[in-house]
Amino acid sequence: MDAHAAAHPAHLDTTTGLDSRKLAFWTFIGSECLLFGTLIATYMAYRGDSLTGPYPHETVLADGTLVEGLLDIPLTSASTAVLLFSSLFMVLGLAAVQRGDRRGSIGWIGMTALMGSIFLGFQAYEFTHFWHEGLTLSSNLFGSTFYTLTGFHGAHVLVGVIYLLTLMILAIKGKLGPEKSLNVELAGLYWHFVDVVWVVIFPLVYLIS
Amino acid sequence: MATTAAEIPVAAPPKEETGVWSWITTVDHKRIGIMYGVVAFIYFLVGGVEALLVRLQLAVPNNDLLIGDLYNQMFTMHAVTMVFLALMPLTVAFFNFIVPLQIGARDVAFPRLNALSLWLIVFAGIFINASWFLGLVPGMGSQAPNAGWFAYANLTTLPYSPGLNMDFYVLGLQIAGLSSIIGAINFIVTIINMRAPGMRLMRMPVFTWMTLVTSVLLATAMAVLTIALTQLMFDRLFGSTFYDVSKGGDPMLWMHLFWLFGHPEVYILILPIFGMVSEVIPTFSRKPLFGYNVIVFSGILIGWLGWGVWSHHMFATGLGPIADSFFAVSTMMIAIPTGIKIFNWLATMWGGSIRFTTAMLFAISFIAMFTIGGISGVMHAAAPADLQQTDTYFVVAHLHYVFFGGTVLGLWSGIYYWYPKITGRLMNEHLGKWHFWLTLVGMNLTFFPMHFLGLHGMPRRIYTYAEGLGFENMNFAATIGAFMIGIATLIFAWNLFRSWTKGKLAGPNPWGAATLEWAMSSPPPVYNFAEVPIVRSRLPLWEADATLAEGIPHGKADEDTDTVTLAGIEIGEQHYPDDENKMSTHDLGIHLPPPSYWPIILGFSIALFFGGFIVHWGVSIVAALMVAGSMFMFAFEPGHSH
Amino acid sequence: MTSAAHEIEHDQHTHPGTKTYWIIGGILLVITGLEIGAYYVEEQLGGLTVPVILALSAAKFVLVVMFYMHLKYDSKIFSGVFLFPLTLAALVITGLILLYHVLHPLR
Amino acid sequence: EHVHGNTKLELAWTLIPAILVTIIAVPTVRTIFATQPDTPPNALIVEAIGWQWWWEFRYPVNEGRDTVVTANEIHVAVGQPVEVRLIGGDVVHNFWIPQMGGKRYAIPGRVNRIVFTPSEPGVYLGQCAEFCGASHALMKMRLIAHTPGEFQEWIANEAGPAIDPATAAVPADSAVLLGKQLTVTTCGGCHIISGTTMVGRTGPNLSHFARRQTLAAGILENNAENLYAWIDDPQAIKPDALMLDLGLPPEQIRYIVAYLQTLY
Ligand code: HEA
Ligand code: HEA
Ligand code: HEC
Ligand code: CUA
Ligand SMILES: [Cu+2]
Repeated sequence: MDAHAAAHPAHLDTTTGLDSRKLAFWTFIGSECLLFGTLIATYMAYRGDSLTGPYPHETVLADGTLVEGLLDIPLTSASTAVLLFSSLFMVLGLAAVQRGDRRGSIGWIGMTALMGSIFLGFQAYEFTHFWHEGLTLSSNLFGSTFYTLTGFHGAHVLVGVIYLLTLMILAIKGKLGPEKSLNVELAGLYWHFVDVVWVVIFPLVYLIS
Repeated sequence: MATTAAEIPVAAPPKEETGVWSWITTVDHKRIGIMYGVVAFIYFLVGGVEALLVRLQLAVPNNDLLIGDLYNQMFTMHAVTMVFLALMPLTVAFFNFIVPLQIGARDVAFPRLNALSLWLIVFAGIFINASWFLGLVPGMGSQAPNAGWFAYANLTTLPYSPGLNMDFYVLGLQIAGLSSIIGAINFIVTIINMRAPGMRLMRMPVFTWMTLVTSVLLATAMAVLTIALTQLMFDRLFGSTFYDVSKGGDPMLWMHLFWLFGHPEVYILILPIFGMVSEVIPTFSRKPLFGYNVIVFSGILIGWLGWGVWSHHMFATGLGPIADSFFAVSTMMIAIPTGIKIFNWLATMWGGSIRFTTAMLFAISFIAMFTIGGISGVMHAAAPADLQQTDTYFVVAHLHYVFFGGTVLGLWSGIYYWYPKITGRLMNEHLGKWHFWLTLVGMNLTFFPMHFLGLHGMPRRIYTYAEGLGFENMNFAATIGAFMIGIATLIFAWNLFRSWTKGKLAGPNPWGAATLEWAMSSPPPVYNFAEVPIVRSRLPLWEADATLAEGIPHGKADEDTDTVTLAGIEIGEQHYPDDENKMSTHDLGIHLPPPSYWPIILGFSIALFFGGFIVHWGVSIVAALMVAGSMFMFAFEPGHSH
Repeated sequence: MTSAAHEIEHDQHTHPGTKTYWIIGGILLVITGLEIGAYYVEEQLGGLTVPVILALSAAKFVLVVMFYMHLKYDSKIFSGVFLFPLTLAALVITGLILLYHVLHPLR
Repeated sequence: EHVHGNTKLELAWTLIPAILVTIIAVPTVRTIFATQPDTPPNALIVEAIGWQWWWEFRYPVNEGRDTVVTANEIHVAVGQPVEVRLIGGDVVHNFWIPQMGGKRYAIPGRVNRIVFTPSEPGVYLGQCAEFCGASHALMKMRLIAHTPGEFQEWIANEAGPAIDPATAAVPADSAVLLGKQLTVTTCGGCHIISGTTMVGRTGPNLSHFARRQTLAAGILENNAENLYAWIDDPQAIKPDALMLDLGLPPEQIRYIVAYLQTLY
């Protein structure tokens, strides 16, 4: 053992002392940056280029009439706050797991998943509402870029919720002790990243008109 | 994960399994590397046969071998096969086999994900090529992708490409892209995290360095392609309007996104080669690489600059003078770091005692041919001149000088160089020389005249040309040249095949090379290093002994006994002078991850998911469930770290 | 698994505690409120609206990444593998905005 | 001995390419700006629309009229600058007449421009250079540079209505009259011949078709034999061509050919 410690000053098993899975997650998140970056770039390039409505924001048509925008800022503000809270609960969940606090782990991770689900609920509501207002994937550029961008994000949230529920089940079974806290940390990284993507989408799509 | 488990007392290293099933379930980076190589080489032959058919059609004017759409399928599949199914996987084969050995690791960081990458690319290849075989279905023609390798929208949207052709392209590349991203993440982590003690970043072999840079490009650029493909796929399948002009969609967005991926992609195909020749040239010049630091940094710089030049493929699209100027100048700037590399390789050879092995010949010819391709690239970068050159055979000449004269020649060099490490046997040098000279002459005969064809006004991607325009002779010469490459490739294939069992035994370090992979037996044992080496210099096999011998020592192969010595010491049993700092074998049980069949099942499910969009959406739903299920099994499989 | 144990030890003396998390959460909420506020007083802010909203969301981004994702306390290598692609993504977005909305000679 | 590098050398071969690149870059940027000028004041403006797999040309856009519509042959006068406005009718095409300078894409939803000034009268070959589908190889065109006088004559004739065999100075034979009838009824959905009831814009305008040197986007000489073959089976000549194979009986095709050949 002593020889090991000498040869690997930081950790036993990797050159840098960093956990390989954590490094992989960060690298993956880096790759996701370009995935969402390209979606956002497309949204921004096509911004305001829809030939027909429905439009995201209040728009004055060529003939001078004013049409309402589709986006519902108060509603989305609420769902944005929900997602922010989920990030807070996520770190609290991680702290609970690290403490070995089983009830805390179950509770906070569960709450995070719940917040994610509520966000998805908001999004499902928003999508159906827009759909009824006549915005489909094929109605105009706004429809295509909006549904693709927020849909990709929503799909990530969905995966995250499933991921968190899996961890919650492990916690309930008592299989998520402090020695497994890395698993929660990784889920957290993913979750926060998805949150942070929303932090970018929200102003670009909803607030800036 | 792989190099620990000191608690488990394992006496004997695990025996190597044999049989087909052991290959299908293997997670050993060396076997995965070999499979990558074999599959990719087969696809090289397929892409080559497609090229030969293209050349046959163009051999004489007004030919009628492949007319219209069939020709278009042929050249598109030639390019798609060569780029995505042959050359990229071939470089990945080397990442797999060589990089863990070079950094003294027992395997890659995530062996099962590595296997997943392999199976994904295998299925992607099968999927894309299945489009040919729809021609066998009565009443249906072959449905291979037919809009060129960059598949410009809106030609590729449903109204203008109603067949399945572009669905195969879009979905197939999605699978291939996934394979690349997963593989890239794996290699980034491996290189950062799995290096042997003492293998500092600036001691890493250049090939490992370039693998790292390439992987970063892959992990980022492929994500851009993924989204572009998704948009096109949504347009085709779900009626979105990204490229629907009647709804305001802009075909130029596709061009931007494709080339945002496409230009980093061409560097993805050349940077690993820069790494390979940086190993080959010093070895056969018996001199350390000249300007190691500069070579590494210029490689990083090329990767970075490569992101800021994409619109040089779009000079004729009317971006306006400001954008044109920006992209022209940024493109030209890449000539500087690339030139630096070229000069450093030349300086490495300067004054060295050069051995003209086949590997070295290919490496030297790589420098020459790539420089020609690079110079024609700079000619393209001069935007006003490019307005004449673009979309003509001049571009075809440029791209083959860099792809064939660059990537392929470099890969062949790498194969001759590392083949003995991989198989334990040397390739036949006599056949190798034939292969080399035929390839070199053949490629110049094929591709050099294309410069002039382009300047004389022959557009690319035309299935026929009229008589009397002055294109006849050069096209005929190109076709002859292509068949010379064909013959050379057959010789090569035979050499590869025969040397596997009949080649001369190589021993650990037949070339007297300096890097770690040569410190072990050939082929290496499953567990690679019996004990994790401690690295003290950039050229461990040369400089460990530098104190013992004058100047730079180099390995000598003893023809009779098949042993190799370096400055009087057998390299296989190479020991470092200060043994006490080293972990001893007794402490170290070797724990290798068990084989797993989840990679191939997961890979198949993913491919099936995408394939379902062509067959029936129900298939995709079932496949999605399979993906989810096998991901859980994958994640919770015993014997692997979670 | 020793490494996991080590990880915890490591975590405890470098990562912020739950109190910090709550405080950051509060700040995030306030900034979000400001963002939305900026949207409603767009008329008054005029040309400043966009920069203000972007600056506020950038602040949120940084807070989440630094504290909730621990980048501030973690190895520089993680920052590297994240920030490089992030920069690229930002450049890609900026590039396309420039090409489409500033240089756009034809549209 | 141990040579790992040499700072002076490294510096030298960084600087040399850097200088070379500068030497190339400066004139490149200059030329980029010089070759994308504003519309010259006296320019002839021609609209070029790329279709799978032929070119439509419309003149003169700058006089507020859109009277002359022709295909596959762009007529210009020497000495007068020409600005071609490029539009993609269906997919992306690329306008290229090598001797008139570089290429420009014709992109759907956008208008591109290219400016050149022909100096010598003559016929210049050109083609579509961007891959645009099955018959991209057969999407050619030619530029015909006239002396100014000749050009005026040409455009005046183009602007007039198509010759009507019924009222022509030289009385036409019955084949031509029959041919006109057939053409108007069977081809009118896709082609236009001015002065008739034909309305189609899917195919090239045929009002003065007989004056064209070539047929089907520059791939065949415009003569009776080729015209017959084209109408008989367009796809045999041009794979996947978008003109319908109407399956007309041979004598009808011959009548049509006879009529089309009168359209000066
Ligand atoms: C391995 C792949 C690879 C590589 C490495 C390169 C390298 C370069 N390429 Fe190439 N390129 C392709 C693959 C590649 N390319 C492909 C496939 C296409 C066509 C795609 C398609 O349309 O299908 C293409 C097309 C292409 C175009 C678009 C042409 C067109 O369609 O109109 C341009 C334009 O600028 C270009 C430029 C360059 C430049 C400047 C480099 C530089 O990186 C080259 C730098 C190297 C050197 C310059 C040589 C060594 C340097 C010296 C010895 C120093 C001294 C020299 C000088 C100062 C000049 N390339
Ligand atoms: C990526 C690498 C790559 C490689 C290695 C090659 C290799 C070759 N290419 Fe390719 N090519 C491209 C990438 C590549 N190409 C790309 C990207 C395009 C652009 C496509 C587009 O426009 O979209 C292109 C386009 C292209 C064209 C232009 C088509 C057109 O515009 O209409 C031509 C024409 O001659 C051509 C020819 C060749 C030839 C002769 C080879 C030769 O070097 C091939 C040599 C190999 C062989 C000859 C195989 C030998 C094997 C046998 C003979 C074995 C047979 C045996 C068995 C069945 C077991 N290529
Ligand atoms: C479905 C629509 C369609 C119909 C019906 C049709 N054409 Fe065409 N025609 C086209 C198109 C499209 C082209 C351009 C083809 C190309 O060059 O790729 C064309 C080209 C031509 C040309 C060549 C024009 C040139 O300048 O090169 C002639 C002549 C012609 N058609 C005559 C006819 C005649 C005569 C008929 C009726 C018997 C007819 N066409 C019916 C669509 C049609
Ligand atoms: Cu039109 Cu090619
Ligand atoms: Cu490029």
